[in-house]
Amino acid sequence: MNIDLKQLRTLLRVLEKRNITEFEFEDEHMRIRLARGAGGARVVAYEERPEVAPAAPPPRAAASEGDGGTYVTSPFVGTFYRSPSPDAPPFVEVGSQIREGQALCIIEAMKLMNEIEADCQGTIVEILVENGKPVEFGQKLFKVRKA
Amino acid sequence: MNIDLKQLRTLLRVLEKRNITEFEFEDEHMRIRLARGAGGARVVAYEERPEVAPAAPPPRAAASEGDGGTYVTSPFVGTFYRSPSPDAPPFVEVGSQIREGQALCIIEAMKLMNEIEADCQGTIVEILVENGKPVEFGQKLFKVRKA
Amino acid sequence: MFGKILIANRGEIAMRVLRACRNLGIRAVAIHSDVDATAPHVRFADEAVCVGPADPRRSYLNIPQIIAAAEITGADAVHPGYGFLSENAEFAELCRRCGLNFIGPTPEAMRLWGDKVRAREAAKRFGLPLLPGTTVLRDGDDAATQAALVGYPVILKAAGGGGGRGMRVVREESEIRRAFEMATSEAQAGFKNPDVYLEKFVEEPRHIELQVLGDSHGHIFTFGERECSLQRRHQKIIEEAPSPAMTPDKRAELSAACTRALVETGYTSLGTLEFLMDERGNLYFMEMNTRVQVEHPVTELVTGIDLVENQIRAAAGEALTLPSGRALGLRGHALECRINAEDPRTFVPWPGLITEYLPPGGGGVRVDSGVYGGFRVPNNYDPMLAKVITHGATRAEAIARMRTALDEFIIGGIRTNIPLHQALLRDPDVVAGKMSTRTIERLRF
Amino acid sequence: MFGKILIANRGEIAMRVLRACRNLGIRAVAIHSDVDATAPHVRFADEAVCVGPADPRRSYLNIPQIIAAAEITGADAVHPGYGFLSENAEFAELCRRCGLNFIGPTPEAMRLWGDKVRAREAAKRFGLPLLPGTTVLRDGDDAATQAALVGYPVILKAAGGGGGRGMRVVREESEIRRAFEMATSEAQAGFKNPDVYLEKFVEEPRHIELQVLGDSHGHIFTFGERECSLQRRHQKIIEEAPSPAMTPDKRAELSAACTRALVETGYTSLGTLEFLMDERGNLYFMEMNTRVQVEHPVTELVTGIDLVENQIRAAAGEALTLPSGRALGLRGHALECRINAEDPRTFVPWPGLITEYLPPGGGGVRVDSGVYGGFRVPNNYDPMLAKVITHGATRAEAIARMRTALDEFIIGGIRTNIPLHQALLRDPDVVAGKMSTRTIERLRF
Repeated sequence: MNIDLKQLRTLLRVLEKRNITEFEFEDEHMRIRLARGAGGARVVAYEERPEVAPAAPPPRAAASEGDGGTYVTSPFVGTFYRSPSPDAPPFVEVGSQIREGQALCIIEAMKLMNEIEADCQGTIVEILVENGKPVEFGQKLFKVRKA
Repeated sequence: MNIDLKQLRTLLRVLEKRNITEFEFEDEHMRIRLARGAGGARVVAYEERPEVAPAAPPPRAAASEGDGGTYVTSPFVGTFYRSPSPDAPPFVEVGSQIREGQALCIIEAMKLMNEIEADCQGTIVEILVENGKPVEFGQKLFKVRKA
Repeated sequence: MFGKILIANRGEIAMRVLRACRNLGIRAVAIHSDVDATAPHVRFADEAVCVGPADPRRSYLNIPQIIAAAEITGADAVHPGYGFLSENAEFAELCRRCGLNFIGPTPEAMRLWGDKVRAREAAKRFGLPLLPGTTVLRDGDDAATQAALVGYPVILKAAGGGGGRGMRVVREESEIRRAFEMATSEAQAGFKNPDVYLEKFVEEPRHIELQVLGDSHGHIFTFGERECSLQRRHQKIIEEAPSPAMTPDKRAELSAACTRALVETGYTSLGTLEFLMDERGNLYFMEMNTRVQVEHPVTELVTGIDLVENQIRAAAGEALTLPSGRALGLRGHALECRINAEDPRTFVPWPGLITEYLPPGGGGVRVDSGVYGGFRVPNNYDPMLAKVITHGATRAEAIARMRTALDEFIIGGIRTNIPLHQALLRDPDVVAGKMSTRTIERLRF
Repeated sequence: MFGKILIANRGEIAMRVLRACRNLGIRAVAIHSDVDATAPHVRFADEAVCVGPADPRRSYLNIPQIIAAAEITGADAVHPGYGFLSENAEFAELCRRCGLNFIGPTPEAMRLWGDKVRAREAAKRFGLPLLPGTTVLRDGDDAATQAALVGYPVILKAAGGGGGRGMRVVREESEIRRAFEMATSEAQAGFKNPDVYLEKFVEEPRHIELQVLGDSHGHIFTFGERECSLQRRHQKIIEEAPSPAMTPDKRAELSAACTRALVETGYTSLGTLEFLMDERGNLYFMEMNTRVQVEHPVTELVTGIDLVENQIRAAAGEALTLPSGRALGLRGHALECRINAEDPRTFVPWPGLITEYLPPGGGGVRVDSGVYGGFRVPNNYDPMLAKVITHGATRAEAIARMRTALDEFIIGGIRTNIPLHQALLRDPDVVAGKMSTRTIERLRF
């Protein structure tokens, strides 16, 4: 149930370049409709097809910009863990160099351990949630300086 | 039930000159308490003595300033008449020169005809209420250019 | 029925009367002072007339202006609400002389019940229970003699007044003469009437009152009691119906006694007989209010009867047919909290701009409000902003709903007494229904 | 009883459930999408968890996120409200597997009553009256044969759906095959289920529904009917209780029949059986909703029973003791107007910033609202902002109070359907209680 933001961004860039003002796409997984006006692109309708057992790829944390830094935010509601198991060392520390696709933390939800991967390259500036604490959707987890 | 504004103004001027900051006065008709601060005089309490049959002097309309003119406003709720009786000519017309104490109109309330007097000298610029129409407290009746 | 009613009041009670007019299909005229030009009752009325400046003596109490406002708008009746001119027999009389229907009892009934000594005498004549007490006292010596007969503690009261002014508790004979002199001068200063009488003083009384309604066809209806023991400085804060201290038998007995008294005196409008209940549950008549009461909604909720609409019907000469006394079938329990613009601990009034306003909602919650977000509460009038009234199948349910409602109520920009209400509804004595008029002074929160 | 309930919804119904939790002393967790961070249910809940972005498929319908929110907050039960996941048997099942109490019926009951064809079969088995009709149609020829037996006009309906999608009225045989094809593909597109059946079509039906409640101890309670005939595009706009078209005998008969059916199938929660009433007053079972209904407050007002609190009690395993059927003693009449953010004539949704908001108050007026002044109504969800519910001793009184309340309701900055409600309450047919589901389409104002 996660929209692929990277793919969407690429799509928007293409539409912009070609000066396309409306776009519709539908396949067995999703339906998307976009309209672009003076104010830039706007998603008009976005409807995912219900799937019985979604074979989701490992989630990428969405990076959001704000107050001078880039943040890795939680794509899930759940419990935040900094290491893969209680005795293991944390995935990352402040100062760690990270590359795209690298595991940063685990969010446990419904007894499932979801590894959260970085979607950019850079350095961890701050870790914003304590180990073992609950997090909600969109909550800032890490502050990152992009490389 | 009308405070004598002229008397009050005189009182305020006297207090100002003498730099009096508080003033109380009481007689069988009224009780008044004034306090003056940086922002000028302020009436703190004003209490009229109930009277069975108030022998009120003819009411003076209060003049209020606003949007570049001076207005004569109604001290009463009632019906506005421009002339003393249906066949008589109006008290004033646009352009009439008025002097202090001159009758400007009648406000009828509770079957009583109350003559409204001017409280300044000047010229009638505009008549703002139609003959025979109801008026409320504070409603603008005449626009006046002060002499 | 009337075609147009002038509402000679402001705030929530003006809104209350306005709603009754709407529901009955009657046009409504609001009056207002100049600082109230944007008040809710002005916004919602069919017509509005400014009758004077902020000072209530020159606007809401300004009889000639108000009658003139009725004349210019063609109103055929005046509803006085509570406070202001509602118990002014001269105003009622003047309305009558000007051909306006005053929505209230006759001036004669207002005079009878408005004078505490005459009211006590009438009550005695018609068999209502009275606290041991006296008529007007001649002097300090008379006071001492009478107090000895009644037994200390006693309370001295002004014959012409109310609201706590001129009242003095005396616990022993050595204090009585000096207390009499002070009560007399307070009565003179406060009510222009030096008459003082005395009564047996009850240390921890409950305040119980009976809602009645008469019409001009000789009918008297009683709608059960309210308990208003939770008071601060003699002003009611929380009221409820029925009283946890009453029983059906006691209610029936009280209703029958009051009905007799009012049938005899020919009462023709809405009224409330106030009683004091001592620690043993005995009831004593205190006074009668000849107008709609702030706390009337709790009775409306448990009886399902619209008191203000019926008050208007009675004033218009209709013969009412309503359940009364034992036939009422009281349903559930209702509670009212008066929300005042004041500091919840010191009770200092707190007028000002309401920056945000969101009244509570949901089931069993009624809000009667006289303000809105963006309204500036003037400092010239009563600090009551709104009333929250909750109804439940039981007292516990009404309390639970009131707690929920108070937690929801958002009033930004000024202080209110909501924290006092929240503390009262957590107090074990209040929750258990064991209140007296002295509960609030002992509350710490 | 539960210690903490997660409310898997938004808007006024989230507020409704929240109030029930407060009154029962249960802590409440709100969930919300990121655009709803300042919504009222978030402000008033004890805790709130953001579960996804504005798109409801990724937030309010996002099952894993919602269950995770219950886990991290330690909630022991989930209330689904209406809409969203409230009739999703898989969600109910998953809650059960995760050790969460789903406040609703069993997944089995949800599946039985959620499938219109199975529900019709069950209703038939237990003796509920049904419109002449069929099970799933094989093809166009089958449709033609069956329609001839039932008699034209007929209506084709999707077995898996509701809300008007996949419905088609057919008035003569020449249209039936083409209509069947279209209904089938609409059903496939709308509900992923091409099954279609047909029924006798009633030209001017009334919509009548019965409120029921079961507990896990085998009790079934019925709380009388509601009439919801005033609909626009198959969506209810004004509802009332009781129905002007019902009689005590008819109500008792319907209640007894429904009680039998639900005792037999072992129903254990709140539910509503919807019926169509033809021009001669015959009732026909249409479907059952296995959740709380938008219009439940009208039943609460005439019965004095809090349906949501009792739904929660039943889910917690309590054995309920409530009046039911003939023992109810319905009191007065109640009306509900759904206030939507939409153009009152075109029904185009009108989300946006609410610049001023002042709900109506006073006696007999209940407001269940999901917005406030300064809140931006998102364009992602249902346009319903609030419900105004009025109660009166008679239908006329409830209507008068509703008119007064609607005139008072201030919602600035967006368009609402208040003018439509005002027009409906002036319509002579509506005032006389003569409505059908087609009244609104003929209204001009």
